[in-house]
Amino acid sequence: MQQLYPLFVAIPLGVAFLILLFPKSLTKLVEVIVAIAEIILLIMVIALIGHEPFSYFIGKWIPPIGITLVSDSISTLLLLLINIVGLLSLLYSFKYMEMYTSKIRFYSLFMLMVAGMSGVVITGDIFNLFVFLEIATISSYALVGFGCEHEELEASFKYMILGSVSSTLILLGIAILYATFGTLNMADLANSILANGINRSVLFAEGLFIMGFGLKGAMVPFHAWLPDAHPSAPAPISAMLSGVLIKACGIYAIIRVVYHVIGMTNITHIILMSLGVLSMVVGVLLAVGQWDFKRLLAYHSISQMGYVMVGIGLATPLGILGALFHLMNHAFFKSLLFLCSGAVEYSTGTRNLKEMGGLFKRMPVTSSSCSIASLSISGIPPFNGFWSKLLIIIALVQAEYYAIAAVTVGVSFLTLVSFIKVQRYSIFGDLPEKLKNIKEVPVLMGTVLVIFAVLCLLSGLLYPFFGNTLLEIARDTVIDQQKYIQLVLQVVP
Amino acid sequence: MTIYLMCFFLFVMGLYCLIAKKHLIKKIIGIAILDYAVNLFLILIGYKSGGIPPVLFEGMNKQTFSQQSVDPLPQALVLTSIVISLGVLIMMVSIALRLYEKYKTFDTSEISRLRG
Amino acid sequence: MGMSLIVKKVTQFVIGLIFLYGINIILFGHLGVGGGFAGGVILTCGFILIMLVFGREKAIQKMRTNVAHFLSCIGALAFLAIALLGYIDGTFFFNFIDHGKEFHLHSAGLIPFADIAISIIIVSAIFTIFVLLVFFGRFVGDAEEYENDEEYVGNIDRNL
Amino acid sequence: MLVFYTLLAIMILGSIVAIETRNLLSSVISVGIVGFTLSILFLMLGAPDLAITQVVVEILALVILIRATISVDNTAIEKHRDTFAMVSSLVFVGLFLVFASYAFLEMHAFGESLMRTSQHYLDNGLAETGASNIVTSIILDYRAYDTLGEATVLFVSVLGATVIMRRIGRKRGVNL
Repeated sequence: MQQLYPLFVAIPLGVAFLILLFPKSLTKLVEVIVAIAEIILLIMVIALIGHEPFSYFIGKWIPPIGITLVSDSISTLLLLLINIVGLLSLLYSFKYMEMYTSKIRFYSLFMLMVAGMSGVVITGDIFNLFVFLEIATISSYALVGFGCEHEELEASFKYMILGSVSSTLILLGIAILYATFGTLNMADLANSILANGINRSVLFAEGLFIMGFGLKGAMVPFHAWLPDAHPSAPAPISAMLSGVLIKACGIYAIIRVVYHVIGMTNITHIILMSLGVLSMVVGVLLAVGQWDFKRLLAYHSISQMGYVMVGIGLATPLGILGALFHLMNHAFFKSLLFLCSGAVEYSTGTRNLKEMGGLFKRMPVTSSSCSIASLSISGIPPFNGFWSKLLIIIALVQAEYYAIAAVTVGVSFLTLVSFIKVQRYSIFGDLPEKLKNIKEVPVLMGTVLVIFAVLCLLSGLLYPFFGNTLLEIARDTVIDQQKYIQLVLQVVP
Repeated sequence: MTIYLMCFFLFVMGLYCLIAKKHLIKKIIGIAILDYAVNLFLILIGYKSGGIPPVLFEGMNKQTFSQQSVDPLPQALVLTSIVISLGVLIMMVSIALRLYEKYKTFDTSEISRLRG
Repeated sequence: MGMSLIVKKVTQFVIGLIFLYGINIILFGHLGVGGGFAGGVILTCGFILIMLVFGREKAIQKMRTNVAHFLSCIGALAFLAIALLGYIDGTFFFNFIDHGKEFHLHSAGLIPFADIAISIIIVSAIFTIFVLLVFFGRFVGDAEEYENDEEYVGNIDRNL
Repeated sequence: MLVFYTLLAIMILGSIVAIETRNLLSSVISVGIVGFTLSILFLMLGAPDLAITQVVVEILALVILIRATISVDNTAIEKHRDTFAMVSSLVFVGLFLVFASYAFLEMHAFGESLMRTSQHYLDNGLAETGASNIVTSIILDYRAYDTLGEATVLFVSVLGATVIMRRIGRKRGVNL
């Protein structure tokens, strides 16, 4: 397994390059190839769970001379999410993407996005992280504008401008760290920072990183692109963007930089907590008034990322555990919600909640899975969202942040209100005259929805079975900076 | 120190252009200026007074070369970064042309179907 | 199509030199100044010069866009293959070919091959994008004609 | 040393013109001035590889940008100033500059590179990789994985541009 670690990037890249050589008539074959590649990747990740952490030296160059790949439990967790959501979105898009042209290029861009995200997650070198971040985000710019309609191009351009600014800020941060310590390896940087203490250049670089990755992860002062970009993309891409891209490129990168490279300090703690609370509150307040189904979901993404950020910023073991658990749950239920909105759009041709109603009679599979996801996101037991929110709230109370805990409960209540609205207007009520003839979505799409719904239910209930091997180890990895340095440099710091 | 600040001034001018200008091409120009500034900054931090390029030629004394040469690593990074900015420029120009075809304008205040 | 006779004659003379210079920079990138990327862009600029001077038909005759598309995929796959070849002797991206003599063309194992692969990607990809930009918007009037056509790039060749 | 300051001043002037002029074509050409001055500066700073690359990339970028501007019938930008955006961006930019100068006080002085890991490349690059151009030895051997990413970025952006520029995005006849 250890030897095959770079294949997490090489397989999707190879598939993406290869399938462009096929003519349009072989689209079915391309679909089979892409699905097989994703299944292989998923099997590889599952083989990696519970594996001892290791580092991989590309080209046999020891760090800090060459580029190092690092496998520890948090990168495994992210890889698992990327590949589960990726595989299911891919299966869903076989049927859904029928309404667009150039399907082969779509699959190629999709695989390139997966490759970019995997590259971000597995790397141990900060400049390499930037390069793969660019692959993931540039392919997502193209995928957001895939339909080539007015709104989609506009959203794509907006996303692109803000995305490029954030990339430049990140690159500037990398330059400043390089100027101060003369190395690019993250563990080596961490070692130097531990030795020299945090000085003003490091603080400035950290500010740049938080701004840059915050832009990628749509934290509130920097969130302007997300409500446009995520709804404009095709539904499987919305699921990928909201489900994993903002986590892999935003939250994960912040965790790595803040915990492993620079080290958690009081100022960072305050900044991350306030970013989290702001995102939580502003996101949900903007979401309540929305009538566009996908836009409402996009605002909820901001709000739910706020929960994760609060947990990360809290920096207590329980808070981090809750944050990682919520990150995983959000990947499942938000992807499911976006896929449901895509299914509704596929059948009814509208995203406006006011034009829907009574869909349960015509589309039972979609409606029931949508209900399950709504219950999860609003934190109703026994679905997964409840447990992770509970963990975060308990952690807040333990750390004596009573006000923030109250805000968190309030935000959860508002989420519930806005999803009751969704249920009330889309699933229940009377079927409008226009939608009398709609049909349930095709079997493959329905299966994907059901799988996601089962995942939402099980990841809450079966926590005792996987919590130890997947999440609690990840929490220990996040906290233990020394272990990370030792893992990569293989010296006792 | 002064030269870093001048380089940084270039950077903030790019930021200013991005925030204050409402024209798509001007925004693309802003991104281009940002990229120039960051690339220049990376090369500036790797410069050594009286340094020579990090290219060995036959017959050169390897000892003096490794003492005199400027830092090669930022140059490698900048090479990557130049290519990335070319890629971003290509994408941006293509989206801007497509937007012009759809809206018949480059002005972002008129390109605003998305609200909220 | 194209420019005046003088410009054409001069370009005929110069274009060979430009291509030679580009190829030189690609092949000797590991010995002197240059490399796959710079050389690739120089070659592309040669194609652009042909396009400006002789008209776009001539440039497209030299390199059709679907060939370019094909080549860019091949180049990318070749570079990935070079990376994977490292597994023959251990790890990803291991430069396993013996290094030969210093300051000679055969001195750096896989590096010249990687340079060539990169230059193939660059030439074909940038040529594709350039043709696309030149022809973009030229078929606006008769868009309905292409209702069943999916690939816009495919149209360009057929319409010349 | 003075030459660096002069060239940088030319770059700053060029970008001021590029940002503030009302004619699109002159704006694009001023960006060209900035880019070409940057390549001269690269040459002076001991980076000939970058100078070559910057020149050719600048040519390509200019051609592409001019292609974008000549599609507009009227290249002059109408006058409408958004005072709020201008003031807020100036405040933001000023704050940024203050923080940056605060951070730069602790950085090493110009001309004294740190060379912590790079010294290894300079000392052993030729022996270990066989490439006498150390920059090439870094981008294609020590950090070749980055270059794979870089080539992929270009590939992605060209693929993305072909996708964005295709004539018809959605099929007709299918609902939606």
